[in-house]
Amino acid sequence: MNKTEEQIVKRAAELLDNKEVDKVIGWKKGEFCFDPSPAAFTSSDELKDFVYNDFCGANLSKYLVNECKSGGKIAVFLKPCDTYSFNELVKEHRVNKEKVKVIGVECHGKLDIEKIKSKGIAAVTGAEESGGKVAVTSLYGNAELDKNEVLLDKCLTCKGKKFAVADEIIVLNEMEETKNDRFSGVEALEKMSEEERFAFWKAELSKCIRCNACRNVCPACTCNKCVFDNNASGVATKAPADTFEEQMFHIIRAFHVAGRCTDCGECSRVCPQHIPLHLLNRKFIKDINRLYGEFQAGETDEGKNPLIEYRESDAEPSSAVNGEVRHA
Amino acid sequence: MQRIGVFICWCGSNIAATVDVERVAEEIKREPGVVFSANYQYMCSENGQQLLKNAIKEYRLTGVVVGSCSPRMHEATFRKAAESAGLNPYMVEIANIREHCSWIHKDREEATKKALVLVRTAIAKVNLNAPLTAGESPVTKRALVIGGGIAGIQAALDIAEAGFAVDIVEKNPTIGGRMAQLDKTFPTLDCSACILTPKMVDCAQSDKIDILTYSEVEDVKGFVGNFKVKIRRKARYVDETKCTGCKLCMENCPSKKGLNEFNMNLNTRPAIYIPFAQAIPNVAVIDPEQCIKLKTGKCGLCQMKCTVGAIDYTMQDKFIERDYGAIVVATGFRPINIDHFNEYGYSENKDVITSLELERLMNAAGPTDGVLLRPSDGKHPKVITFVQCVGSRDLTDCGKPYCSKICCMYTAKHAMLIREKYPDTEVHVFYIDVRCPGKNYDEFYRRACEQYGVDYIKGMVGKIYNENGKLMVQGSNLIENEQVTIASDLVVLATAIEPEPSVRKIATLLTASIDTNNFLTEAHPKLKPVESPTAGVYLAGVCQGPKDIPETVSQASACAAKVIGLLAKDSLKTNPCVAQSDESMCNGCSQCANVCAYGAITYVDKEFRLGGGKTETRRVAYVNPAVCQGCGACTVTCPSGAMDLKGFASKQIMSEVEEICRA
Amino acid sequence: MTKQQQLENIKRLSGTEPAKCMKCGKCSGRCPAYKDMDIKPHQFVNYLEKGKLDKLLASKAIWNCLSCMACVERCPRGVAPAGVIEAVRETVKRAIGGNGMKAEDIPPVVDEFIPQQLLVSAYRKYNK
Amino acid sequence: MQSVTETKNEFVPTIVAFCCNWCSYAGADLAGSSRLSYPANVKIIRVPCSCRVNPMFVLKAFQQGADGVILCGCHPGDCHYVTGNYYTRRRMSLLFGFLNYLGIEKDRTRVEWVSAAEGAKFSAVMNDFAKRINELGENKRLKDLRVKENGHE
Repeated sequence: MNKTEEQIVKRAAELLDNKEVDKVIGWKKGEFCFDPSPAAFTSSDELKDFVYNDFCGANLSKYLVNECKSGGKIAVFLKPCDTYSFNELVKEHRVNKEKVKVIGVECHGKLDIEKIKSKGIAAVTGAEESGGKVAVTSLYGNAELDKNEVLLDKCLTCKGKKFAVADEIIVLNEMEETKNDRFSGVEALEKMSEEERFAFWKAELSKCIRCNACRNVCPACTCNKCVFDNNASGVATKAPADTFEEQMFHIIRAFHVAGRCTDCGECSRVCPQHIPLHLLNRKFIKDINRLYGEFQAGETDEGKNPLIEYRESDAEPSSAVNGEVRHA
Repeated sequence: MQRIGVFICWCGSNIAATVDVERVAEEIKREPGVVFSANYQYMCSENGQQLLKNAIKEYRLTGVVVGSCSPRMHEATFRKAAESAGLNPYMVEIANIREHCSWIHKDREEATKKALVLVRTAIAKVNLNAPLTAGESPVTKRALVIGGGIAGIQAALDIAEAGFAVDIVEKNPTIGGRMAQLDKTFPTLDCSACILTPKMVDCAQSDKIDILTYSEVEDVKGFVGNFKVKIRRKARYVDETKCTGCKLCMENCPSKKGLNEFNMNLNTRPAIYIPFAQAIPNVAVIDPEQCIKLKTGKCGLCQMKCTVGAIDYTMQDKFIERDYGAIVVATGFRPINIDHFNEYGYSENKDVITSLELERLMNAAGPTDGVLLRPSDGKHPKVITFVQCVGSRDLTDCGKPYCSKICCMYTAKHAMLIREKYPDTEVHVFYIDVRCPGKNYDEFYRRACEQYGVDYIKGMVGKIYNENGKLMVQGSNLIENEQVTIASDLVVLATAIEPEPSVRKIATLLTASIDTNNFLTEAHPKLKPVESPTAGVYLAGVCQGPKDIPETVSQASACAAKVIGLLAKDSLKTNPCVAQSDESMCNGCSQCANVCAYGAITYVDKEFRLGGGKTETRRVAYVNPAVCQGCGACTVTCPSGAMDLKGFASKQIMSEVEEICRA
Repeated sequence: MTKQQQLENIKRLSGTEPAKCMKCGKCSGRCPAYKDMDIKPHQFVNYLEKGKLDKLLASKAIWNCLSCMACVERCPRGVAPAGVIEAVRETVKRAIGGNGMKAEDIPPVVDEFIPQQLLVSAYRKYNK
Repeated sequence: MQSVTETKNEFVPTIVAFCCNWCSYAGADLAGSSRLSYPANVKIIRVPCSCRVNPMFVLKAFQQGADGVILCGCHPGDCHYVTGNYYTRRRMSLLFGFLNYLGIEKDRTRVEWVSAAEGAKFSAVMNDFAKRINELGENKRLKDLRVKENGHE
């Protein structure tokens, strides 16, 4: 057990025992070290299964939507990037801030088990990052890997170590800011010809099996009933009938979360087909920044997102699409 | 499945000449759901409507599609007819096969095919239509008239006459407008002031009319029957309730060099002034740009001299908010700026003047006390040349593409009056066409030629230059086919008129549409010439298009009639095509309320029953149908699709899309 | 070239649409060379509109027009009478055949104020 | 089998034009009453305001075989509903940019502001758009081919 995890469990137990909260949302041990899953704990006894390791990539804020419906106070452990999603949910009245105690937890980037496996390491029993390296233990021996090679994609473009909101924080070791350019992927696509882009997306989107994992994990996708499940919407489909519908689903989903997406990267993390879905959302983020000024969804829990705002001097669509204009 | 009746109108030959109406009616019979189909010469006629009504009853129609002219033209007609036959009016849809089809396509086959698609598209929509019922909203029984010229005055008087309260908001210190500046009026030559000032007095004396001069409309909220208007009452620095109009302040003001706007800047006035003798209200106003006290803090003479203590240098702009049921826009006009027409040398030569300046020079209350003296040296001009169409019908950047309409007549008036009063004066008029349609108008113009010997020269002036103190007017004489140069003492330019520029802001506030020349657009050029497309907003006078006094007065009275009709109702049927939120799907995320321009959306916590005896309280959106205007901005903002627009539901529009793309 | 083609050609060269003329005569009212012209600026536009090619081609005024463009400048409807005159002038000149302008036509001593460009464009215009 | 050129000649694009009721639909009416023609393959859908146009409608059109989609509304500042077209402007700037990012030709989508007084502009815009779509040819990228087969022809 690492020190941070110790602290977290200790705090969770305190909160539950003191009846300060009725529920703690955290991560629960899986079968292996690398498959912890989000879980709610209601007593300190249950906390024996609590885990916080380098595989706890899941963003817990979305689980509050449902958990808030029942009475009582809830404590939630959020990594810096997860706190933005929390703010966004508060802004949209999906989560009642009064009922939630946000505990910010230390994060040095989370690991991608698929990437570790692809290094030829099987039966992983543990992994711990430190500095730029990750020490992996397995049934077949130990290995040291370069951290950047095994981080989750979303952590490679980490948006910073600032907690957008936190009632208290548990940070034992200083979190290092990493420098990265999160729009390089979008820019690379923008530089391609229309044909190339189309080929790229056709190949990517046709992999989609409509498992809805991206939607289910997305903290911005919290509709009681999704338009794609609603017969009255005119776009509902039980199963994809053709490639276009995949595109339609992903285009509409990206549009619906535009201005609300905090770029938490969960969609791409959970996609079983490894579709780079974050590249869709990031295009919107990039264009919003370019046309209407820098905007980070979830920076605060109030205010309007750029799609429900306007300026009289906004760019015309023709020039906006051509990439000619920038926000003054 | 609906039972749909389809009616294809020939519109005489307007549709039938290009669209094979019989084929359309015949082929459409095969569409699923269509139980009746017919074509008829004029669906909007009594007989056509009867055909529709009979079919509704006979075939028990649940939906109707009329293939005809634009729904903007006759949708209301057919909906009303359907209603009288017992069908919900919102079960009627129009396929626009005239404006969007027969009138723009020449090929009969092509147009017929398109008409079929358009009718099928309407059928696809009707299939998903649901009966809608209009709600009701109360009417505030008070009207607002923006602009206190003859149009605003007439409208206000007529509305007040019917017993409704009305406010006139005028940006200048007095009502009266342009007409107050005129000397005589055509074609009768009666004195403008003599016929206008009694009306101004009537306004002041009416207990129904509240005159808010030196005021501007700042903000407009609400909708027909329920406008909320914020009015800025500019600081006058004179208490309107105390000032007696004695003019002592004017006499004592040391700052006398202000240009007199009422006299077209031809003479000066003091910093504290009453615009003209018959001003309503007859109350002074201080020009803050000119007043020594307000600029430097030193002076205060007028305050000392004022016997009633009306002067208050500390006065600030005030804002008032009032509710109105209807709004009349009567913002009027101004002559265009002609400084850029180098050929006429208006800015270089004092004796080249505009017609409105001539009005002041001929007016007994004007700068020359009604004696026609030219501005440069105060001498009587012996040769006067008029130039028509200065800036009118002019496609260059300096001019206006339209005909200003009033210039031919007032030029004839000026020419005649001058010849009458100063028979030794030579009067020439350069013209392109003389346009005098109107009762006794052409006769009036002929009198100028025949009786008063005014020299009308067909041709335009190309150049005006100064030579030995004479204004040399060089132009064409197209009848003689020669170039003429007339040495004149005074040149009068019949300057084009344009809408008062402040109308742009007002149009934006009222969401009333405006054309490229800044004229407000009427709801229909022939059949709704006084209504703006925005319900409850009416147009009077030149703000809608160039017109003379009798036309302006007619339009103002027409506006008043419309306003009276509106205010006479206790409540209005509201548009049932409003947004509605499906509570079962609403997330309560507040995105929709953020884009609503009318504040129609509020949120409530509502308990919902879940399975197994459980309940859940959720925040859901509620749309106030009386306030919602039905734009649909919220529907697109709503990610869950809970918000939809009645009459333009997502499914309906998508079915239209599908039908169009299917073809 | 037929008459119609010739008229079309004049219209094309002039870059003007004679139907736009509202017959106000402002062009002729402004023209400084008016007195010397047998056909006046507004008549050029009218003849082009009415298709009176013979009158256009027979006009002497094409040699009097100063090309000062005052008529173009003043026209309220965006019609260019000087453009029409120029187009007729070119049509007449081209109809004469051969090279309308020869090197010999240029006097040995050219006014020093005549820009070189003018000579070049004159050549270009009047030679085949 | 038809030759390539033959199919090309026969290609008549399907163009869906969403027009707001107050300005652009009226502008289209004015184009009609002024007899200013534009291609018959442009079909207009009336919406109360350009801001009623959901991206889903645009995608639906492409899915069902449209080759071009154009949105027309009041000029910014002149919206009958005060602010509707300002939202349209942002939404469609982003959506159309996004479609282009997916590889859809950017000229297949367009936003134009046409007032009720601009019949001539309406006609000119539609002629120009139709011409451009003709040049681009059939929209193969965003389209569900099955719909055409099952369709009415």
